[in-house]
Amino acid sequence: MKNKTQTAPASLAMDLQDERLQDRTGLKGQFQAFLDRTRSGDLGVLPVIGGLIVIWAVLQALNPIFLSPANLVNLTMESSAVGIIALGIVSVLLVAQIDLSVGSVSGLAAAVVAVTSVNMGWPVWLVILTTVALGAAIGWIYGQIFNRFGVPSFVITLAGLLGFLGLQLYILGAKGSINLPFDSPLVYFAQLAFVPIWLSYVLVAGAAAALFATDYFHSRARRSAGLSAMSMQNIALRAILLLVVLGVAVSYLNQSRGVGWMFIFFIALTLILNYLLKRTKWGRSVYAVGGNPEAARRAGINVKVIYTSVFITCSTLAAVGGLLGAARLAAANQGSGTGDVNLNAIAAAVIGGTSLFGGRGSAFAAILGIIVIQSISSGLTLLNLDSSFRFMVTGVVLLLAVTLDSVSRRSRSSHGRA
Amino acid sequence: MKNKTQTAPASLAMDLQDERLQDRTGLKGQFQAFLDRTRSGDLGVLPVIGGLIVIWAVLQALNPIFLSPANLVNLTMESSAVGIIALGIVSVLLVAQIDLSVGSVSGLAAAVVAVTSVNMGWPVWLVILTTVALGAAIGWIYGQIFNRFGVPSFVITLAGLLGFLGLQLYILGAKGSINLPFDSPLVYFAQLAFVPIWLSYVLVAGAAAALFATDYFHSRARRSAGLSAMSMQNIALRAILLLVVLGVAVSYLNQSRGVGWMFIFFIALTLILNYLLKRTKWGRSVYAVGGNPEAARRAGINVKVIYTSVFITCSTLAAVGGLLGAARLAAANQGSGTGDVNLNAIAAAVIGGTSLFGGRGSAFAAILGIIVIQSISSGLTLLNLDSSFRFMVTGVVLLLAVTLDSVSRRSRSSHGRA
Amino acid sequence: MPSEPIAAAGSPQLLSLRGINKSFGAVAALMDIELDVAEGEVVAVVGDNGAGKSTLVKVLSGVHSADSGTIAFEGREVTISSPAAAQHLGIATVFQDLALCDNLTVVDNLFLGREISPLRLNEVDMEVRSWELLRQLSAKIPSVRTPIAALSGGQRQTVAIARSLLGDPKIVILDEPTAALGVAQTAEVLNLVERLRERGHGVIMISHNMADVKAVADRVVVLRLGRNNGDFRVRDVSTEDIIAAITGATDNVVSRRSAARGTGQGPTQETDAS
Amino acid sequence: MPSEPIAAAGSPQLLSLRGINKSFGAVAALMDIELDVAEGEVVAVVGDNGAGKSTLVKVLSGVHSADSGTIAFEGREVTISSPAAAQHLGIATVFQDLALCDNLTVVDNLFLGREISPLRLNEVDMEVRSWELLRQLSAKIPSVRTPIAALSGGQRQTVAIARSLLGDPKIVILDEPTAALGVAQTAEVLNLVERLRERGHGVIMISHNMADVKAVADRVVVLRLGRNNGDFRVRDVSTEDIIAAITGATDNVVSRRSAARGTGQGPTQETDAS
Amino acid sequence: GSPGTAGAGTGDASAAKIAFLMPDIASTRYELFDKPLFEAKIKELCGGCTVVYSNANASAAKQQEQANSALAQGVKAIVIDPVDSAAAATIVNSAKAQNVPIIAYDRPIPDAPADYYVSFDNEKIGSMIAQSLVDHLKASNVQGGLLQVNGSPTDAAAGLIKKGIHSAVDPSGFKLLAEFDTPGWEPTKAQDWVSGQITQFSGKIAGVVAANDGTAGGAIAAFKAAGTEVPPVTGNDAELAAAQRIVAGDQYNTISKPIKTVAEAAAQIAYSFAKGEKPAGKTTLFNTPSELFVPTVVTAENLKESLVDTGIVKASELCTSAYAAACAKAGIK
Ligand SMILES: Nc1ncnc2c1ncn2[C@@H]1O[C@H](COP(=O)(O)OP(=O)(O)OP(=O)(O)O)[C@@H](O)[C@H]1O
Ligand SMILES: Nc1ncnc2c1ncn2[C@@H]1O[C@H](COP(=O)(O)OP(=O)(O)OP(=O)(O)O)[C@@H](O)[C@H]1O
Ligand SMILES: [Mg+2]
Ligand SMILES: [Mg+2]
Repeated sequence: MKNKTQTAPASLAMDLQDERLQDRTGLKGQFQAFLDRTRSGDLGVLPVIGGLIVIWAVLQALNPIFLSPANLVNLTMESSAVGIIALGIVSVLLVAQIDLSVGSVSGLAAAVVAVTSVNMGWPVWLVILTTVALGAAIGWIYGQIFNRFGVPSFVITLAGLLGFLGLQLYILGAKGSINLPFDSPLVYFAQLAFVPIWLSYVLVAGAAAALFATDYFHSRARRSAGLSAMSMQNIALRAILLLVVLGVAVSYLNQSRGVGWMFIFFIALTLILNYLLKRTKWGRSVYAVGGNPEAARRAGINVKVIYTSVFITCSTLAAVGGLLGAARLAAANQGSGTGDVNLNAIAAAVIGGTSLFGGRGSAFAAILGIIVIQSISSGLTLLNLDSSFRFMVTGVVLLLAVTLDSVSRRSRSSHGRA
Repeated sequence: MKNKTQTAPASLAMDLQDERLQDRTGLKGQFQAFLDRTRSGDLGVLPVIGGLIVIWAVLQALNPIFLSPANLVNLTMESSAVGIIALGIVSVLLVAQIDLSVGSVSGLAAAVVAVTSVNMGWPVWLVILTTVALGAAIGWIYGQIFNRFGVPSFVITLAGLLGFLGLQLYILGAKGSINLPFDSPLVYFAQLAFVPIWLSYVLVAGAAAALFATDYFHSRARRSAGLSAMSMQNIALRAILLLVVLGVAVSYLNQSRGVGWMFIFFIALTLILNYLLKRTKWGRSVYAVGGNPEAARRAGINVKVIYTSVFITCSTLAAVGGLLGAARLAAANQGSGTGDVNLNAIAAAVIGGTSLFGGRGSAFAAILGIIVIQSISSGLTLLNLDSSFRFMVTGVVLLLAVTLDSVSRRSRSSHGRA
Repeated sequence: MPSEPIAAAGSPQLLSLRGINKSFGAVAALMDIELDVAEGEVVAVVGDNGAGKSTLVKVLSGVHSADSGTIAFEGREVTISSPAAAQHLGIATVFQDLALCDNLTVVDNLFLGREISPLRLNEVDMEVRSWELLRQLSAKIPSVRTPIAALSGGQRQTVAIARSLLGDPKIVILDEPTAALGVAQTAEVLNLVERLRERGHGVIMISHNMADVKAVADRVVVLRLGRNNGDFRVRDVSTEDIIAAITGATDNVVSRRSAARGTGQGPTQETDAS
Repeated sequence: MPSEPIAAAGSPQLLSLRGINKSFGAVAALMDIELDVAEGEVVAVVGDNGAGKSTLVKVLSGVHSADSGTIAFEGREVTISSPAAAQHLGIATVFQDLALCDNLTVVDNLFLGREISPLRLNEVDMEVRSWELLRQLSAKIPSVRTPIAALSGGQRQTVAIARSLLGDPKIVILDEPTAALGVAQTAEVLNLVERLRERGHGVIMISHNMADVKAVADRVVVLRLGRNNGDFRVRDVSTEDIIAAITGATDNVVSRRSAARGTGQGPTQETDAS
Repeated sequence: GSPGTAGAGTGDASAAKIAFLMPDIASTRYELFDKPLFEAKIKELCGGCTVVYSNANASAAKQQEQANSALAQGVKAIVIDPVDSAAAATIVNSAKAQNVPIIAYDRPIPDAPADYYVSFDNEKIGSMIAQSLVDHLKASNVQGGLLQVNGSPTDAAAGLIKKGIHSAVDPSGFKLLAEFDTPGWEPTKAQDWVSGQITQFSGKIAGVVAANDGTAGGAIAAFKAAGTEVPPVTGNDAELAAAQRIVAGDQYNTISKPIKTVAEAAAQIAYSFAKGEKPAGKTTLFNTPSELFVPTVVTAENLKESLVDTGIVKASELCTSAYAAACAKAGIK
């Protein structure tokens, strides 16, 4: 036993009494805790952010326009549609499934938006409703096939990829390409709607205040239940940090056109999905099903419902992404949703740290991943390279960006937490 | 204990003595064993073959040319290049990894073949050697990055997809497309080299004899070691069955151009990979790593070497596939390896029953899967459909084909064998 | 040794199985199994490895469905089609393979499927309840916010046992609950079983440890190679008889080992096989 | 109770650990551990759940690397960087979580990494050897061609134990080898351990079962909360003393339970906590 | 083995099958115009004939499969728009080996002369749209440079258009600020790229040469989204959506190919071949008897005459509610 007291002092919080726990309170303790997390690879999204900073620095060095406010505004707007699709991908990856059809579904949604709003003259709300309902219906069908017949989701959604691409072509039919008028509210939302400057700062302050309040009440509840809790100092620090970071970002973007409502919408969806995943029973069940479906079933979770709900989430978000994509392009055509939409959405989720094997990842993976991808693409766009070099450089930079994250995560698995 | 003897008769084979084992010998027992396997979903490739037969029947009903010898000859030749790539995919999927870059690597290989043989005039053997070495080198690089940094193979090979596509464009240069001369041995091999009729029957007979010999010696060894073994009757039956099936197929194909050497090459590669996977220590290790990498590591397997070897296998086969693709087209262009090569190769492996989660699948998955895919594609080509319908029908047929397999497999997982 | 179920004295039957069969391919895992559990009764199910004990548990808890046979719960015939259905009936199970989600934390696993306030998880209450439950079982878990993957075998088993006590089950099925537990934790679990009996719950406990079985069980049901092979009142039977029923012979490796050491060494003959 | 390793009488040291430390994040799993094993000696490592026994095993078998400390094997200082390295030294391990590949068959798992004729697997020989090994351990496995996923808990454990006997290890580490085993299989494993000792192998056996420990071990090393907490010669120590060292107090739930039942029920006081 | 099919010139031409192999669906024209027009003409010429249509979705290997499968079906003639002009030599060879006449459509097959070549010329198209833009810019006396949005880097036709565009842009005196090969012809890719160039060259962009109408739409959306004035943008294909943008003044030009004429000419020629005749070419290109047709550049000035009046675009479809005002102004109803 050496010189350590056998029983912990009774005053210690209920969850800190085990005597093998090394002291991690106070400033030094916090630093130690950070080192612990670094060594065990438990840094969350920090390494991805690190990778992003590296990319940004390199690209900025190559072309000083890259970090200009105007280009960053472009970046935010270009990330939103595919980013929303990537959110859906995160949720299917969490249950260790895949959806290869998000591109086609988004393309189909774009076609439906164009046909209903332009050719049939439906009001905007009905168009949006129809699109969302379509996405949900597709996800529901996937869920049924998956649950009833046990066909691998790879195959179901591969069939969906082909089938809905066909449907998209069919719906676009004789037209091939349909313009959305530039004065349509959808197009306005996706192209020209920016948050007024005063409101942008109000939003930033609101976000910081919300973080503070959440932390504060959570910590109070924990303390009164006899558990360890974040110190007041810490809580304030986090809120101030958020305030400063967001404030600087927003004021920088405001030098150009500012923060687009579409980007705000993307962030809002991310936060909602994050809440659903982390703070509700449904989210807990999603992680459980992803980690060990049999254990989840034995815990009484209706695994089939979870699968269906996740497929619905994914297809619905894909449809919303398609809608916004069409609005941003002010057109729907046969190419909508084809090409690398699928691969980019899946890659964004994976680059952000979502595991393809289920049970690990977060909604923030989508936002970080898509920003990595779009940064590379936008940065190289400014360099006027040959296609051949552009592809090669994209590959290399992507790999470098992710390596940092992987190396930190690897120490995690070598510490037994895969 | 009821009316069952407590100890099994000593004459029973060593592996049949457990008294819970129900009798599965004799004709009735064999039928019962088949039922057991059906109920527990352990039918191997039978359901996929069932799905294939259904597709063939439907497509033949729609267009009687589908099952004509000429069209089946086309089918075999068109399956070979992507089928070989799918073989590589099977091996990476077995260790629960993925290679998204097989398309690009095959395209790069095609470009290298064209440039070295046409522009630089290298002899064929050197061209082939270079291509194969290139594929192997790429796989080795993937393996190193994967093992050293733990970057997910999805990301590594996504970077590869982009990077090698760029390299392919670069190598093809401004021209964009290079024709291989029609008198080059490669083009001859891929387009016009068919097995002489007499030799094709010799090969069939040889295959049946080989099956008989393997079965016979295996069974003799088992019996002399005191284990249960296949009956002589059974062995003969299997060999005769193979003889008849192959014989009929070959004689049917011989009504048109016959069996292409390229297809024979594909089958040979499949058999070799099957041997490596099923009958060598390396293959055993591959399945182990796919099933439980940590257990494999603790068993003293050098897991890193296995990963590297599998990536090398996959890239090398992708390069070989690209070489044959170029030879078959008698050209390499910027589009070589792009489009749906990736997706088709992965889908073939999955449709053939390879699990995306590792540890389950066989080399035969590639051949069956690619034939399913090519049948659908070729059958629909004959139907004169609009692209939109073609896509939709392809999706639906694909789904139906796989559902049969999945339903049978599902009962397997509900019997506790995932 | 054909088995005749012994009716529990007085208390109403909670669960009775008749003629349960289950095969996996060519292996018949359960043949014609009968089992009764009364309220406030602790039934130990024992048997050799592969005798079918866990398969029986899985049939009872809705993980597998039986090929044939009937299950009556509280007098009514029921079909248990899924684990959720079993939980609904009031059957809580600790599986031999524990069935925990490695990627979730201890708290998450404890409350999985039974979260407090599903739309806005009450993490604080759940954490407090977790600590209480784990303390009660003498668990040595440094933090309930570590993922299960980082726990030792015994810590995991404690979590699985704690899980089954949430909710208010009528019958608790424990499949080798103490296999990985330390001496103190084992004692706590045995105490717990006794508390469950006192509160009138039925308990089915599977164990290879004859000492544990003799200490807490009221009845012992022996399975052998997938069939019933004896049903004894604990107080009427000796360890040797149970072992003989398990192995199917009175002259077995256990008795031989016992005899060999009896002449040689220690004082712990009766249970050293456990 | 600070620990002083007891030198094994006469036989040369096979393995000795000094000052082994290992932390997982904020949890210190092993602190300053010492351990010695001599040839032909059976050392039991006991301790509460989460005491660090399995972590120690993993350090010894190359699964984890220690943060600090030295390992000497046959007198030479060694670094065990991987499981392959450990096997190479002659250390065979049965892990608590068994570490088998669920998708492979029994034969495949038994010979994993040690296949007979690597370029043309000799399935017949491997199957015959498998049956021999499993018979020897009284395993009740209907077919060695079933995937491990289809086996019962005890059947799996038997396979894992059989695995460790292939090759010719100098030291065998068994992490709770009998936890899931039936009475007959447990007796066979204890016989096996005795045979290993007779052949001069070193054996480290982890167990929560004091009866087993007292039956086969020469020395008992107690871990408590990641530290050495006693090193006893088995014949000099009583079960109560070992339990007191494990739980850290002479008044513990085991002794209380023992006492309570001592006045009440059966004849099996000494080992009922096992 | 023996050839699976009988060659042309034998059998009955009144029930002949004729293969019509198109390259991709990225451009809408093939399924929208070429296929129906070709089919209609064949039906008109020969009621019992059938057209075997396939679209290779931009894959040369796929097109080879489709050609093989058409040959297996016993077609009497093949009309092919090659995905890859060079690689299509294989298809020509196998068709010839089976005595099936093959007609290159739209794009030539230089390495293995087909039996006939009917087309307008992609390179010419590139130079025409670019020249029209350059002339317009010179006339309106704007300063600045040009952006060039090419087609897919993996598409041979895009390469031809790109070459044509350069032939007009390079000597024009306008600086080429940047150019981009749009992967897969994707409009969003074009939009993202142009957005980036707008930040980089703000105020310096006098015009954009886009290789087709889809990428043109993307470029225009980028200017709109940036809130800046849309400079003149070219297009190609005369899609309905492009016509609408031209009417509305968002796009400068597109190019209308006389698809009807070409498709019908191809049908006529294919049917002649199927009957066993050997139609003579108007000229000879790439060693092939050929007939070339001239496309028309469409701008706001001649849109009514060249698209609406010819029936290529229906006024009712063009002038949807959003474009009614603009249509009225242009005198289209
Ligand atoms: N999912 C399955 N698929 C095939 N066979 C199975 C499956 N589950 C169990 N079995 C077989 O059924 C028999 C009984 O297994 P079970 O797990 O019920 O044994 P058990 O009595 O719990 O043994 P143990 O004491 O080792 O836990 C075994 O022979 C086993 O191989
Ligand atoms: N991979 C890991 N990551 C983090 N913590 C771990 C890890 N493995 C073990 N631990 C912690 O180390 C401590 C010791 O664990 P260990 O498995 O060695 O215990 P044990 O003595 O084997 O217990 P048991 O008797 O339950 O098997 C435990 O508190 C456990 O939570
Ligand atoms: Mg069991
Ligand atoms: Mg342990």
